[in-house]
Amino acid sequence: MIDFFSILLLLAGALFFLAGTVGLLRFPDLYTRLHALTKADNVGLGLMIAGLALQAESLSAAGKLVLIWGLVLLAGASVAYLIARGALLRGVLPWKR
Amino acid sequence: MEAIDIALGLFDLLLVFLLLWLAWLVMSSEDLFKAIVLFVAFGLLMALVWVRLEAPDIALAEAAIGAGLTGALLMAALDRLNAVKPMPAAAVVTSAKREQPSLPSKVLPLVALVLIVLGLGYALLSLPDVADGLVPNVKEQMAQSGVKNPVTAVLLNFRGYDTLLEMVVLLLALLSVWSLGGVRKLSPRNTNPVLASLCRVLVPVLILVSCYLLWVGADAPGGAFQAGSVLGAAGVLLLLSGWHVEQKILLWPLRFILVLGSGVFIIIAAVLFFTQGGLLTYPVAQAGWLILLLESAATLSIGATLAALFFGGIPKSRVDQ
Amino acid sequence: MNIPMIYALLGITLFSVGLYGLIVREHLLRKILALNIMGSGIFLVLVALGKRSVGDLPDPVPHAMVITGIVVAVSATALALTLMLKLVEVSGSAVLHDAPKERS
Amino acid sequence: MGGLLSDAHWGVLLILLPLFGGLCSFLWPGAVKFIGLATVSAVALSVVGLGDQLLTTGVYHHAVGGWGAPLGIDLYADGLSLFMLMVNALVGLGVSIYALDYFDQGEARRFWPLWLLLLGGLNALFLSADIFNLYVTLEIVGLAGVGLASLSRSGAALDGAMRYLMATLLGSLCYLLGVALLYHSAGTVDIPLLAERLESTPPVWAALGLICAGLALKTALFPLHFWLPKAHASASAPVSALLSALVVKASFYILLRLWLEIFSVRTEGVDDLLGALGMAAIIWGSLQALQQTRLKLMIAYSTVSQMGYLFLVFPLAAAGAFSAWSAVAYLILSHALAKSSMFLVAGNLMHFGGHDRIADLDRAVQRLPITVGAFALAGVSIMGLPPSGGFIGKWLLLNEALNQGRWDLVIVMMIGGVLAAAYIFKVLGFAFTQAPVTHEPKGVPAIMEWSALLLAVAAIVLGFLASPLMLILGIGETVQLMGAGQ
Amino acid sequence: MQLLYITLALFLLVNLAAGMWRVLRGPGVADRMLAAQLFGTTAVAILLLLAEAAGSNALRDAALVFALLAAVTAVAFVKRAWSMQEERDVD
Repeated sequence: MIDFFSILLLLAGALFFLAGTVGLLRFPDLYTRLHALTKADNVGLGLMIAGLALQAESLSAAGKLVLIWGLVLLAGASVAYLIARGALLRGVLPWKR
Repeated sequence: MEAIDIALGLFDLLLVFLLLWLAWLVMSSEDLFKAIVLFVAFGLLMALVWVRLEAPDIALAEAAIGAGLTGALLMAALDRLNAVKPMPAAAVVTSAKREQPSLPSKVLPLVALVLIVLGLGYALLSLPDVADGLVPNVKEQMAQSGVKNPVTAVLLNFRGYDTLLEMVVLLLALLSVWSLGGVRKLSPRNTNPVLASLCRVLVPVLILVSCYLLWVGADAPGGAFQAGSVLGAAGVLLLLSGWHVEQKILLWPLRFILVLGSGVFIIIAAVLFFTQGGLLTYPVAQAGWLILLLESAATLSIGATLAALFFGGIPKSRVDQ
Repeated sequence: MNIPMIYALLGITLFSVGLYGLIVREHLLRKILALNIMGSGIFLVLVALGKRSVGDLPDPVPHAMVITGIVVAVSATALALTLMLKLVEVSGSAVLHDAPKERS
Repeated sequence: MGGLLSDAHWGVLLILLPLFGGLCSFLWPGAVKFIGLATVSAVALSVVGLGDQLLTTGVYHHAVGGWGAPLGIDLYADGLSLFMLMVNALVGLGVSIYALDYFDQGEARRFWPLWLLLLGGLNALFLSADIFNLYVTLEIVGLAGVGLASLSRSGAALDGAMRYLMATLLGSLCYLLGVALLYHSAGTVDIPLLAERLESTPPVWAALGLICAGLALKTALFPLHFWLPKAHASASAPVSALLSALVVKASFYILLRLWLEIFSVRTEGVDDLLGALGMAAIIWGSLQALQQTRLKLMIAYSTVSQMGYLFLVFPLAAAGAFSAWSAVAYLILSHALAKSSMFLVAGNLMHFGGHDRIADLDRAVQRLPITVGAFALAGVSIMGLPPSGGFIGKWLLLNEALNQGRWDLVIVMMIGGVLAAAYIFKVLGFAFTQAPVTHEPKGVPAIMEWSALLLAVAAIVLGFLASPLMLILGIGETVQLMGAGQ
Repeated sequence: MQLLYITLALFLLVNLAAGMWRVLRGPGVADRMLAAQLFGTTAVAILLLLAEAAGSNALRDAALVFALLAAVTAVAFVKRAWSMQEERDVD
């Protein structure tokens, strides 16, 4: 039962990673790519970590996994903000249809 | 079981291919920034290689340095390069030299490259398939080493003398950088609240992780070099967020921390030499805590040195500017 | 041909590619990157060949050598970068010119 | 008392003392000169102690950490190591005294820590019996060398230092790959064990090629010498002296050591290649030296040519001759003394006239008789005229070449001697004549003049000490040496 | 379970290889950096998967260090390397 949920979460995570990469490759400008990448990948990583945490042998191992996710989230969010702000300040224009 | 081997084999092959491709692109791409980003990616993938080669200790070091510090160093250097290089006169000199290279001068190095790869590859392939190296010797003496992680045992005990000298190398790099004098002014004081809060969270975590790696190094992958690199990263982050310290604090205490690693090593070596009759001969019962002491000092020094190397100039020169 | 040997071969190829870049490219920053790639290649050879032991433990001695090697490589890189910046500051060029300047 | 002296581990002191001194001089910049001079003197005394010990008890062996090879690292010293340590101590003492007055306060604070750590690295290098440990010491020597070469921060110095950094890092990497191949061929990095275990296989050949290439680059063997003239000529005078006298010798020593211990029986052809490059270096370096208009560049090219002589040992020592490599050890010592003296002289002349243009030396002999005298004496040794250390070394080498019927080597050595005489007399000639443009000379501190003279005189005195020095070189009989100590 | 971990790791590596295209293509400096950021997250996931497959706690530490250090590189980029002009090699 646990294995089943694990597999489901891991596969869902992989799907989000795929979506993030497709976004990175296909979206038209920096801001949309930023949007696709940071959100999709962080969710993907979160799902994967949830899947792996279910398998973890101890609570501390699971805790370490969650800590990693938290750090990636924090860094990802801050860096996305910094890049977007930097791009705006440097005059990179958002894409318009 | 078989499917796993195939999947792993594919993973390895893809990794090898990616690394080769990246290395080639780093060398051949026109844009320097692109080369640096590709080099950071190269370091990232190298860490995965170390995992595949069952070298978690190296993977940790590479994760901190190859994928982190080196990238930060290179980017800071590129930034300074753009800042100090507005001279048009120099551009004339370089563009004058930009004639199209002739065909042989393009092809010859490539031919040499292929020949070297073939020669060295042949040499590698004629090595015996099985070789134990020093594994039996290490296993035999592990009980006397005072630690349970064989890599730490080699680093701090069996070949601790090498590590002592490597600490000197590290210090020398910094002395040479300082001897060159300051490179540029510090980045302006940070006003960005997001960056500040990021630092507020990340720096303590980095320091904690560093302590953890130092502590765990005796029994599991980790140790002074990894811990020191992570500590150095904390310093780099502080410097990037425009951290300022009082002049007076920096001068003497910083120097003290910088020499702590090699200094403690030398002092312990000398003391052991006079009491035990041998250079770095630890008494078996005391080996454990002596190694921890050495590693703690080394961690501080490595961290401080890496951060100071990132900073570039002598801290004192800050006031002059 | 086993997996460690493939990584060892990758190591010598990286060494050679780095050597090629070091000789062919002129910009000092590129040369510094080239030296780093060469170093990574050597580290790979050291560690990959240490996996040929029959037991479960890979040879820890090359691991120790490589860990110190990585830290020393980054410090040498930092020194090289600083030297390059100072050179650019003084001479205005990040390329070493072969023509002797002191023919005045 | 004698027992106490010969029991003490001078070898260990030789490594720890300068390293510790280096750290101290970094921590207390106000006392650098005192710490520096005290450390260098202590090192010199320790070399004497080690010499006494080796003469009474034979080769020195120390298993660091008590592990012993192959797991641990061994320290090892025989006659050849002692000789190199003597070079360190003698040149180090001379240059250190000179440096007392040469550098201003700021430069001195940067010079001494780097130089003391360099000295520690060099001592560790000459005492090591472990090829990976040798790599680490090479890194110390290389990085300290770069720091020293860039000490003056002038554009030329930075340019030279950059060239040197690139060359030394590349050389180290080639050497390290060779070490990796040797380790995985024999499962050890201990030189005596390697000598026992290595067979003539493709990986050993590849390692030989890589190590030779890497060390030849560091030693500036023609045609890999491209970095040396700029790096050595543009550094401060004491630094040039250290780089030319000590640093290039360190990598050569490793090559010689590995050759004698590991590679000699397993190789044919490579020795002749190295010999041929050595001959080319002698001719090319001398011709370049002759063409230079600036004194320091001339001296630097002279180093390229003099290093060429050292490489003649490889074809000659293939026959297993003791006299060939002892001749080279002699050459190393005398060249180190003479060349460091020459660079110090160049420093004096630059201090005196503000330039080092050979054509404008302007009767330097009248104002700086001691300095010009030092140059002349050092020149005698470089040319290989009797009675000097250079003469003994070249004479031994020439004899060996004659014995083995290697007329090509004999002729090249003769030509090299004539060319050396030409470039040295050119300088002396200008030192005696009046330059078309006169200038305001500045006084040179006495210490700087006398220390240069001291080194030059030492190079001459070597010519009278052949028999005791040969006795020292015989300790451990390097040819079958390290294994014998086990 | 093992097989799934390895296969997913392989899948993520392919993903990462695809992201290389963005690094090469750019067009802006930030785009390249962004792609490198993706590499960091993906590498963390791959490491964790391999760690689980090998049952190695040390690899989780490595993933942790990765997660931390990727942020440092990115901050270095934002604060330092992101200048207007792009340096070009001379040869």
